[in-house]
Amino acid sequence: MSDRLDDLERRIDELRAGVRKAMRVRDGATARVLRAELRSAERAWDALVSGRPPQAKEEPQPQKAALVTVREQVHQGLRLLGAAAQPRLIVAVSDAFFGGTIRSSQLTSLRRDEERSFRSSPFGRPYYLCAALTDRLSPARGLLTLSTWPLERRVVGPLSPRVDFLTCAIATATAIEERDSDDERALRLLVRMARNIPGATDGTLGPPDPGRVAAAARAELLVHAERDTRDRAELAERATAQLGDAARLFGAATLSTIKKENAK
Amino acid sequence: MSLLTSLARLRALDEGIAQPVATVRHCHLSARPMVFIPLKLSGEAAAPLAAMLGTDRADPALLVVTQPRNRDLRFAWAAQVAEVLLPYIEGFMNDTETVERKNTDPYERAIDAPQLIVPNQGGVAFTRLLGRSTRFRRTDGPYPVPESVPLLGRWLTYLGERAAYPGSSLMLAATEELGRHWASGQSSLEDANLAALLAWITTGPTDEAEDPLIWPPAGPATDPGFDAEVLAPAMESGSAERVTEALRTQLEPTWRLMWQAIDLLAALPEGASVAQRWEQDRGSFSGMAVHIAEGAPPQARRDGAVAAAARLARMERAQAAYDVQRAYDDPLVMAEYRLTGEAFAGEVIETVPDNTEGEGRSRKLRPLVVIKTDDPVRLPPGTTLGTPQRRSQGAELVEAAEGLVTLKITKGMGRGRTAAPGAVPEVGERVCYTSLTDDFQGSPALPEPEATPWTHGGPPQEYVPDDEDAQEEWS
Amino acid sequence: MSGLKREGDHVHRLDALRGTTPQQPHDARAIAALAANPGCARRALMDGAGIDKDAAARHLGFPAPFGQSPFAITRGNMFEALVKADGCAELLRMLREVLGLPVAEVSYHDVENVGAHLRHAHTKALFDRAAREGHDAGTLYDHPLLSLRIAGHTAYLEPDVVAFQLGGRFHIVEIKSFAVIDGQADPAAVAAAARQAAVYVLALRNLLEELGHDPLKVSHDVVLVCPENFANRPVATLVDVRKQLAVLRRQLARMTTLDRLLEGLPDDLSFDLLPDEDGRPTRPVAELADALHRTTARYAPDCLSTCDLCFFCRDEARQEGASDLLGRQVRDELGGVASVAEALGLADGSRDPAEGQEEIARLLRNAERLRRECLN
Amino acid sequence: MTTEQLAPEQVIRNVLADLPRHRGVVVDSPPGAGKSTLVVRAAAHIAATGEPLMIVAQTNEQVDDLVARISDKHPHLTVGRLSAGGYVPPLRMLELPGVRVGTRIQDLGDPDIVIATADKWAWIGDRVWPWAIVDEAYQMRSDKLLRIAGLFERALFVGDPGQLDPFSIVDGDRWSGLSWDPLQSAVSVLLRHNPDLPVHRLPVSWRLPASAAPVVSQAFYPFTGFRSGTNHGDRWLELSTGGMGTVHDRALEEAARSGWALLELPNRHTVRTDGEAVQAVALLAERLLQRGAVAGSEQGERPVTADRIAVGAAHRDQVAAIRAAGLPPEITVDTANRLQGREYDVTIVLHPLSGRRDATAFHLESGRLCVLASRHRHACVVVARAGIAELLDAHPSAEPVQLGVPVKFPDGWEANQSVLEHLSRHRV
Repeated sequence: MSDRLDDLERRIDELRAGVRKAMRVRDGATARVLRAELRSAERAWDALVSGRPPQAKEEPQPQKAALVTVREQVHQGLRLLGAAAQPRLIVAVSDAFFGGTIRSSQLTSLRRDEERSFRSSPFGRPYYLCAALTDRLSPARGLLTLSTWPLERRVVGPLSPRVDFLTCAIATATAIEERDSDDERALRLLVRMARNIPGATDGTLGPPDPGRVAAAARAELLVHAERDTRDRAELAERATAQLGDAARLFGAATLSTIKKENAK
Repeated sequence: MSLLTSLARLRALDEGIAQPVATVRHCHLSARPMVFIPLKLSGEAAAPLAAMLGTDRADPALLVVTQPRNRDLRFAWAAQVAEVLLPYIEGFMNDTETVERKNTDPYERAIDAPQLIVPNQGGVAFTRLLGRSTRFRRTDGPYPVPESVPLLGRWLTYLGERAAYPGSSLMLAATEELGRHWASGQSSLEDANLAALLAWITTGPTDEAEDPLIWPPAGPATDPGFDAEVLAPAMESGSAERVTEALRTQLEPTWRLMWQAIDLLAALPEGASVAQRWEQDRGSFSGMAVHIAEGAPPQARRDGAVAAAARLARMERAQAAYDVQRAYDDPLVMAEYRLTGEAFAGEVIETVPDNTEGEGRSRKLRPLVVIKTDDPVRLPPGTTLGTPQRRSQGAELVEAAEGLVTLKITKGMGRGRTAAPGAVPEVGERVCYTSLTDDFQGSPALPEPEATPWTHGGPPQEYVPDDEDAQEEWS
Repeated sequence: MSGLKREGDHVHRLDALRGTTPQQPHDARAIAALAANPGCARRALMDGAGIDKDAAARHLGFPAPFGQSPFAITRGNMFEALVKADGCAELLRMLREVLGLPVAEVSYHDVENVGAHLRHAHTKALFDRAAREGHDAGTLYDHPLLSLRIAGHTAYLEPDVVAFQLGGRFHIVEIKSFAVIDGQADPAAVAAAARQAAVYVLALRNLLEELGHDPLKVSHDVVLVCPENFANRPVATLVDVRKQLAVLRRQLARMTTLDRLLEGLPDDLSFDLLPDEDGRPTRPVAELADALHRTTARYAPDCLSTCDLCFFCRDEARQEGASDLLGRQVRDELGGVASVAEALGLADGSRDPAEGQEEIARLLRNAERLRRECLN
Repeated sequence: MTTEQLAPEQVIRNVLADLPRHRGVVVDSPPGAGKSTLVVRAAAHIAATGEPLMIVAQTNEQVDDLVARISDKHPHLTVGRLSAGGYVPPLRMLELPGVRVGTRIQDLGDPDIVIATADKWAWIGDRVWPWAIVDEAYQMRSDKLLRIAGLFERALFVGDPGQLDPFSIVDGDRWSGLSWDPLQSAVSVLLRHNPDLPVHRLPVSWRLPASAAPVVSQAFYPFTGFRSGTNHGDRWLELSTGGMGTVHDRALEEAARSGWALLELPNRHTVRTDGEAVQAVALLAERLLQRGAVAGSEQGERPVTADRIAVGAAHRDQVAAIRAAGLPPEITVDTANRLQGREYDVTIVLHPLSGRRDATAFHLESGRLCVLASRHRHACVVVARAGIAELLDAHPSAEPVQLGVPVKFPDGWEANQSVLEHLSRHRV
């Protein structure tokens, strides 16, 4: 056993050296081959040390996920926030309020799946997780929205990122108040948001008062609301006028993407 | 660096082996040094990755953070480091000697003191950062840590600052000390690579020293290739053993180098003033121990106006003394001053031991000594001189011309009408005199911090480590 | 314009030097690095010709010792994402603190919303409008695409963000993931960031000038955003890059006056790597090495942290037994003496000082005498 | 002419007027702009109010010089000269009316004005003066100010921002960015904590001739600037005996004619104590004496005697080498640091970058060149090897940047460039 281990270790060292040499001269091909061998050797080593049979690393599958799908958890998150949001925020909310189990990485493919499903059977589902639309009506990178929202809420003008952030902050604060949650994760999320809203904290480091956060956010929201509403209305109009159903939900392809499409 | 050192480097380059630039050891070397090799996670300010440390070359402790981005694991690691370092440090506190002082109370000074040795300046800086990131932590409140952690932080901070104190040996960087004693045939930049420098000193230069596959970097930064190909996968695999083993491969070679460096330094005879400087280190160490025992707050984030000025004065004083002492202890260092004409050595060819100056009561004994030297003397008449051969002696240059220097001895030749035996060098004796002298007057008092004047922002608010310090979230 | 014509000529010559090798685009880091060792003709020529020094070094068998850890890269991206998250919430907070940005100023334009080929034009349009209409036009501009003329070629640059603040002044925002601890950061890292930011400032100033606006609308104070202490929380510091700007202008001016260097070159000289279809260099190594050796380098140990070719040039210096190996200071102390053997010869008297070497010889002999005396 | 002189007079009035209004007043004084005159004026002005005044200078020479000036201009004032134990006062001072020298305040009686070096003041305690004048405040390290600031209620700080910054033998990075960084100059720390103190500028240099003021002003005071108090023609330098057409003679003639000369030696990398350059410097000084230079100015006409000539260099070993080249002892030979605040008719300068292959921050420090190029009333002759332009051109710029440390201008590189460009027009 132990000499088996020694052999493995020697082999692993050789392979590692090989890979690093290859990388130093940027010989990707060789590196890839060696890496593959290296991984299996390493798995074998792990197995020997831990006495487990070698196996590919499997994702821990928490039972909760079985009950609520990723899709549904994102839906919950967005419903609570009530504005276009980035995956990391959605994850944080789902984690803080719904004991969520999703990770940002799982959301990347989501939008494409939704679009595919929509195109195969339009409006076949009660709701779709879809894109926010830029001033070019193209999908805004890394922003998720709900198909059930009015277009005005799903387009982003210049002020919208800030407005949406404030909206999300208000929603989070309110949610904490309603549940009067003292959940560590929820409070940490609120702290993160609060310190970026003028007047939301009283300067101390303790958890901020949700009421105060919401009030502060509303106060700043007032400053931007009028102009943002105008911009969004105008964008929404254009979207309605220019886009078909699918594009309205998932965004119009930009010139470059169209090019790519044609290239295929 | 002087032409003398440059010449040594040229010689080293030519002969393919490092050349001595010192004839004695200028740092204290503990009988039981604590070797400490920290590694940090690339891209993070002070995220510890691992450390190999210990006082027994045969049995180093390897402490690893298997998931460096996990705050709890980091503090757990800091606690483990504390378990090794604190007992070592505290081990020196109890053996003390009582030191009497003029017009103030006597104090207790440790007989011996801890000595932390890291591979390079990077190691020192990282130690200071570790200290900074742990000394303010609280054992209660939001992100509680084990009691030992903030205490460790204060000691690491202390040692890290002491490393910047001229002539102190409480914390040494191996490459620095080696570089102080040997000149390699490479640039001082390249000397920062421990493996390379040691190769120059022992076997001669080798490009292997720059191959991270053969000699992993001595830290605190790891080799990017290692990060990408070994460490990252190991972390993903979630196997603690694998991460640990991976890091062991990066630390063990350096561990061996460190002890090799220590042996090399130990082989040199100790300089005459080293013990005296170590005594100050011991005093400082005891002072710190008392400071902590009395429950003083952790070191402030940065020096206040008064603290800064006080520290600067201490450091300048120490630097000046260190330079002089090194020259007095070591002819090869003194040679640097002989080269620039601030010192000269030669043979005594004539003396007038009973020469006097002044008349009647003001009549003073001023023995004259004439020295023949090959050194270019660039000292004006009247310059005060000292000599390594008779450290208590004071002299004054009378004139220097055509390789002949006349000087008169002004102090340290005894009270009597004639010079005390041995006070005046004999004809034929080889002597060295220099304008470098170690008589500095103390620096004048500074205001109390609470009396900081308006020119410097007025009295600072009392420093209390606040929650911010303690709760600073670690990511 | 004779100036243009001249530029044209030497651009032609530089392209010839590069041959079939595709032009290596200058990014901000590369441009900032032009000042690293201006005295080095080899480097100036390769940069001017737009040769990928890293590729060349690898092909020559002297791969550069640089590399970035995946951890550092991830950390960098994570931090940038954090700063820009939630409509740049963190960034707005800092701009409000540091520059007194009014609460109303929050509008955000992501230039990347348009296809890559349109980005530069779109950037121009946006800044033109911003410069004309003042603060109503916009506050934050993400992923703008700027450009700068380097030795006759256009280099495209992507600053992390550009903040535009009331008072009609643009500020470059530079997001870096090295930590600012108790108000201080690694001075070398800050300097690098400042040099890089200076490139953006200059590019943006040029852009405004082209558009007929006052270039000084771009502030020389850049906003440096770094993680504070040991937390992930970003903190902003203003950094005055006037000195870096001055240096940059000097270097760009030198780039357009490579003529002096080019004139000295043999006509058949070429740095061509002869890349095959998948970009791998096929030029015989010896031949390429020989070509490089025909240009004069100015190696100094500092190159080890600034130039991809450092190991190649260090090796060359070793072959020549040049005292440059030991560093600029040693080189200067040796006065005119460039070679190790020569210096040692003068020291031990085995070589007579050439005209003008008398003093250094005297000093070296004296030093040698002292060393011998002390060592035995 | 008179109108030109009015302006500085006005500045001085404004300074005096500001004194009672602010806790501190700063006066920037370019080379030879009448700093000492201002100090003496202010001293008398304050003494006239009957309130005691302390004056702080940096060196014993500066202190002695001020004592002499004050008792010369205001013999009725009583002045106490505090000194350290070892100090031997020059005889002339002991003869001055109303001046007493002592090592303790008590020894001085109760004079109107007490003068000492900053180092000496640091040992004085338990008394507070309503007024202080700090001279050469830009050369004073802020930790020295910290030691003595408790001694006075309000102070006038006078100094030349263009000269060398204070330095330390230890590395001070740990304090950089702190508003009270002990290695910063007294003035910069003072102003960082009291940003609204008034800062006045003396606009006219009485020392630098019309040929020099614009050059120095543009290179080293790019933002503030100053002008010469004299016009072209007000100052002249004449070599009474004819030359022999040697480069040295021609250099001196060029200097006499234009106020500047660059004696350029062939391009070569040399050791610091470049024999040829040292020889050239020595020869120039010697020839200058031999040719019986006569300087004429608003102060009348006088021969340029050895004590009116200074030779400046960057390093101590260079100074030693030049001394060793056998100059008359009356000629001052010294490093930039020690030439600060001094004035001569003609200066001969060994360029800090001469014969070097690379420049270090030390050699590029603008203050160093500024001191060397601004000590003269009539002419400055610079000795340098060719190739400095190339050196500057090849200079790598990778200076580290400390957060929170205000950028210092002028940039040494630019300043060197600008001076060199001017000198090239006076090359022989």
